[in-house]
Amino acid sequence: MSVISYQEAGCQAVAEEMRRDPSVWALGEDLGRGGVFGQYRGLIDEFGPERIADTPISEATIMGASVGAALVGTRPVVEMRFADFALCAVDEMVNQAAKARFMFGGQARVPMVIRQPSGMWRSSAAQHSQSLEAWYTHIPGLVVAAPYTPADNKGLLKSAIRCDDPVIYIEHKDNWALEGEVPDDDDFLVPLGPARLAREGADVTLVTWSKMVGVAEQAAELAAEKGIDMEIVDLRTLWPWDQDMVFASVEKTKRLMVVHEAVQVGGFGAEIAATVAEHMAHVLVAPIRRLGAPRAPISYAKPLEDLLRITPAKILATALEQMQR
Amino acid sequence: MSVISYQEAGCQAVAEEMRRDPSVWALGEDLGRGGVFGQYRGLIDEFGPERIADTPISEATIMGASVGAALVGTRPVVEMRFADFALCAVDEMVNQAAKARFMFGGQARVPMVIRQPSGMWRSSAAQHSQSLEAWYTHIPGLVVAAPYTPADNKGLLKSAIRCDDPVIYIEHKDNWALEGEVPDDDDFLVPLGPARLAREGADVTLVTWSKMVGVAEQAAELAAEKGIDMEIVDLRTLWPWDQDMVFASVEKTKRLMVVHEAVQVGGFGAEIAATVAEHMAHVLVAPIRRLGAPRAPISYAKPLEDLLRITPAKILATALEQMQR
Amino acid sequence: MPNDAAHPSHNIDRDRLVDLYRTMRRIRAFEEAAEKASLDGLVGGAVHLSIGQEAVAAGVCANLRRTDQITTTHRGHGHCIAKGTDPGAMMLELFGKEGGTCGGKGGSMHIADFEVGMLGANGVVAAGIPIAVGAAHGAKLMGEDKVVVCFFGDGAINRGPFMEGLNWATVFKLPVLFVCEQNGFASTTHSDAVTGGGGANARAESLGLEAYEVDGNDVAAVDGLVGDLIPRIRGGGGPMFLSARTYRLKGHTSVDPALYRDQDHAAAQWDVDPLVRAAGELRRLGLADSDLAAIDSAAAGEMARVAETAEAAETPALQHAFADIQDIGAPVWESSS
Amino acid sequence: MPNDAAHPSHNIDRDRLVDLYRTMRRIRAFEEAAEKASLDGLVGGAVHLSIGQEAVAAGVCANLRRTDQITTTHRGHGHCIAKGTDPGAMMLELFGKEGGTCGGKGGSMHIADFEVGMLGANGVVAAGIPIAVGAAHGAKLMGEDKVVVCFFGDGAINRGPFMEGLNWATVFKLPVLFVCEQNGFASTTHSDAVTGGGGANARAESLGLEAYEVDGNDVAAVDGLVGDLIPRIRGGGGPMFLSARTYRLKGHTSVDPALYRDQDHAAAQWDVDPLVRAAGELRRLGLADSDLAAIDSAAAGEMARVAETAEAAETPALQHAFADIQDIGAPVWESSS
Ligand SMILES: Cc1ncc(C[n+]2csc(CCOP(=O)(O)OP(=O)(O)O)c2C)c(N)n1
Ligand SMILES: Cc1ncc(C[n+]2csc(CCOP(=O)(O)OP(=O)(O)O)c2C)c(N)n1
Ligand SMILES: [Mg+2]
Ligand SMILES: [Mg+2]
Repeated sequence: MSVISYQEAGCQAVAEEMRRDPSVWALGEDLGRGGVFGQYRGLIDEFGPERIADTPISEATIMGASVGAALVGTRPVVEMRFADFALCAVDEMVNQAAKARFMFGGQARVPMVIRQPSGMWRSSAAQHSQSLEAWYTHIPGLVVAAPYTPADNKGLLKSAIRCDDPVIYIEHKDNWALEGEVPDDDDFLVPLGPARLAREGADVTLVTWSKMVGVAEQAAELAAEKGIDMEIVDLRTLWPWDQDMVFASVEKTKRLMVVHEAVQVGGFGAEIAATVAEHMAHVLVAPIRRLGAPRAPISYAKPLEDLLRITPAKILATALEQMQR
Repeated sequence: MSVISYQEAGCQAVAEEMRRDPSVWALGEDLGRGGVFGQYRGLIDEFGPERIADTPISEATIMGASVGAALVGTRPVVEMRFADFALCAVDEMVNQAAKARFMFGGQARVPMVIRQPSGMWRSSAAQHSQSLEAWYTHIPGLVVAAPYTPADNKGLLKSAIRCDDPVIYIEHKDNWALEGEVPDDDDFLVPLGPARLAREGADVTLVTWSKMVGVAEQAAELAAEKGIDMEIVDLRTLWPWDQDMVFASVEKTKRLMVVHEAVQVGGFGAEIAATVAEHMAHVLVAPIRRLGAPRAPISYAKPLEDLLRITPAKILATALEQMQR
Repeated sequence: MPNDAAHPSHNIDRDRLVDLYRTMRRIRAFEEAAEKASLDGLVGGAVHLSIGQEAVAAGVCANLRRTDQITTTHRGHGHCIAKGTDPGAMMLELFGKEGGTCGGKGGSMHIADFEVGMLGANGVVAAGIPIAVGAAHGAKLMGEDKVVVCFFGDGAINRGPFMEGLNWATVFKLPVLFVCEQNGFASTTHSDAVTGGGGANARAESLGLEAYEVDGNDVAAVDGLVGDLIPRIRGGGGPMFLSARTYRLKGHTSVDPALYRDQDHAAAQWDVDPLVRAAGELRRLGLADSDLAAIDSAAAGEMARVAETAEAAETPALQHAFADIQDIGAPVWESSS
Repeated sequence: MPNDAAHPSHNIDRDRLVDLYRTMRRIRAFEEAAEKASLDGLVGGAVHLSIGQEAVAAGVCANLRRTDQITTTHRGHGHCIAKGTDPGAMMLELFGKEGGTCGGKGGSMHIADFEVGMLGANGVVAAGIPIAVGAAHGAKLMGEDKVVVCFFGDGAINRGPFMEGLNWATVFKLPVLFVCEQNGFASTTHSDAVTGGGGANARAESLGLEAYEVDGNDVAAVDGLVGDLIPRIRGGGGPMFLSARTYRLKGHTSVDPALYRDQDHAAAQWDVDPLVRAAGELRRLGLADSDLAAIDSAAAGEMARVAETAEAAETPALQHAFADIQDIGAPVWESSS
């Protein structure tokens, strides 16, 4: 175990997998200088410019070439820099990467990881702050991961690199500096799929992922002071998501809140809420609640940007309301 | 009133609005020959090649140039040919069209209509069959419409062209030939927003849109034979959606089923189901049900393609199950 | 920049031309059978015929090894056959039947055959370009000795990935031959009307590629020129570009009568049909009419049989609709559903 | 193709050069104030400085009418000021304050000022290209007499929309001047290292545009050349292309020390700073040092004041976070939430 940052954890994951498997490589803009967030720092020294490839500003071809390179047996780690820029490469992600295995009748696989730094961070405004994970959960053929802890960022990224299908890998920009204990073991993997019980509690189930796990943890402290014992499920992987853990938790607490930074309308919280409503309506003692952002582009000015954030206070208010029932 | 097809209705809408407002124009590939589905048939004769503009195969720039042209005061009708190809222009739709008004502090407007023929149609396989309306409902700044009847296709398209914000306009490819009564009146408009009560019923509320309205109507016939009286809400506009009509219907029937052709996971049905679960759990006597496609790319072979379709039988089975409660 | 090297047909060895002719004839026969099946309603999805363009497919692929790879487009039957894909499996695919190249899940626009280096047709114009470039990039990283040929149409050169992909190939010095089939049309639109500047080759040259032009209806010329280029690319000469002037003798799809074309001009193009030209050349080289007829009828027979077989074949087992999506998180097939 | 027309500085009228110098100095002073505010933590979002590139903005925009329009990029302060945007409103925008060009909702990367024809900066590289082209397309459809200038960097020429947009401008014969600021870098990457072939101008020419090069640090040269081009574009001469060789004297953003550059080379570039050069030229033309100093201190004073004002200004009323999204279906602001 070492205490390292989320960013270093991601960097280690790539390094270890590149050492282990010569077919793994990374590509994107400015990777040679460590990537915009330092998440490739030093890798070029060990692996050279062929395997840590600086690309032109050509998102469509960064993505499309990775599909081709994956089809012939390499394992590209695709850096999109900001999730927003992946929108320049959607045909390649959705029509090509996600569908090639199926359309070609299983003849080929598309093992690629698409790293998409997401979320609000330092007044980045409408084109550099989006959280679009819900989109990818809707697309057959894609795995979607969104880790919160440094350990998960290492273990899930390693699993994503070993995965034979395309993985949308969402790192939250506000998490880069977050520190935590991370196993040093080269073989430390966190499997894609299972959620992590971030906090055990008896009264309300809060399902969330990515940066919002930390916000939920703060909210749980506040709630505890009010005598409310929140259980927090950190999904980690959004597709497939851990229905078993969520259902078991809701069975226990009889209350569900889903929290995410993304816009609430059409967010992935709707899928979880709908699924629980379909299957567990009989156990619920309070209505399900979703907390997501208003359907508004993200403002630059901090007080306006902050308005779109889910805060511990909002979560607490929702929990208090649910406990009225 | 005349009986015309869904396709002709769309064509009429464009023609009437172009006559009315010289700033309206249409652009896309092959529009001069009427568009791939005939939805611009004859328009070039009346309006000439400047206003019915044949473009290069440059989806990103068809979309991006339309944003520019809208910002300076024209009203482009953007033809994407297949909704799948709009994936080549997502930055332009989502980062530009949807956000410009807001990011620029309201200085400018982006009045454009983005026509996206969608859905399964004649063994078109994985890259020509997608229904991605849910994506656009998640994006602040976009209006989303998906008409079913020929009359709605005329009236909503006219409203979309007059709308000062970007409208994602989803026409179902399997609807082109559908005929129906359509008002001849040049000023016939169907407002964006309100749903249409396609069938009144007392027992189960079925919320749907686009081609699935017809399937739901067939299901309602079958259900009626079993003594079940289904109410069908044709949303027509997905964002904003008519929560009032849906809530009122659920209040009456106490049962909700949401049906769409798109993949169920992360589909717009989740939003409706979640919203109803949040606000109306107390009135429901049966669990909410969603019927959408399995999370699978769409197969070419017809029997496999058909497996992904929602059928009247599936709807009926769900209604029967809901009536057990 | 090199250009338009002269490769007169009469330099070609007769046996080689016979082989090329046979390939072209098999492509033609395949597509005639596919066209008929489509018009008869036996093929569900769209079918884009390359009738008239066979010399490009045959002439290019004759110079590739089995381990070399290609990507193609919606109009890719010819490239597949020329690269070695079994027409039987292709026809099953068009019919949406079990045993199709993609198990019936892809159809005409998604034929792929990785065994022979056919990395996939594509339903999205120009989408194959970055994929081809990436396949070459992957091969280079793995130290494999491979050339990738990327086929696309004259309409595709107006999509961004065309430029991005060519630039990428130059920057990373990848072993790719880009082949632009200039058939004059992009769907119902004249390609020229929506293409600014000097066209494909000018763009390619501006991006640092050697760019060549060839009469794409002269199979010997295509073969000869590509025969020069491929070894140079294989030897590390970097990506190269080839424009092949040809003509789409049929409509955009099998059901398109293509009335938007000058009908006289279109009719006249049948006179320079690459098969007619190659047959003429073979006769000049002394091949007997009976030998030509034998090739023709063998091809027709083969393709009639594959169409018959395809018609009679079973549709895929339903559970394949749920197979090969992804290892985790795929829907579970339930026979009851 | 025409190229590199000689426009020696000494042909320029002194008064005009004084105006250009003043514009450049105001841009410089604005950005120095912005840089300081950013380093002091007063500006929240990313700030991309065009220090060293002011001659392009000044020289191009001096030839535009108020009704002409421009689009720019993440590095667009200079273009905005040169086109007439009020630096006070711009600084308020950087500070995220009420009264900013976008009401504080956009920040540095999204400044727009439609009143003066500034159609928006952009946070997405190359995204302004199709928008500029569309603005010109719209003007043409409406019969308006307008030129659109589209500014972008040398990194942007590798994105697909660059090619698509230029092709579009040629095909529809639109009145656009594309201006590529060749500052040598795309973020931390040397642009040359990821750009194949002959670069921006070769690409533009292949797409049918007349393409010119200019010393982008020589404001008189830029002004002279653009002064020739704009009337030709306005007169229906079709789209044209201009590459301006310049240098980004600062890092990619205000917080980037740019250690990835050859530090000696970078330091030497300050000697050919366009302001230094224009000042030298003005002195040669007889302008007194005191006159130059007066311009400099007026600019510094102006920008110090706008920064002070911006610091003191109010943040936007919260309800603006919910305003100007869309007419129907926007979230409703509730002061309690
Ligand atoms: C991105 C995209 N836009 C539009 C289409 C529709 N489409 C299919 S083929 C075609 C014409 C392509 O022309 P070209 O590249 O010359 O190929 P050809 O059909 O002539 O072989 C078009 C527009 C598509 N498949 N993909
Ligand atoms: C599509 C996209 N990809 C990547 C980025 C990140 N990015 C911002 S500026 C920049 C470099 C742009 O270089 P250039 O076009 O030369 O402009 P300059 O910064 O030199 O003015 C990059 C890569 C982006 N904003 N948009
Ligand atoms: Mg063509
Ligand atoms: Mg640059």
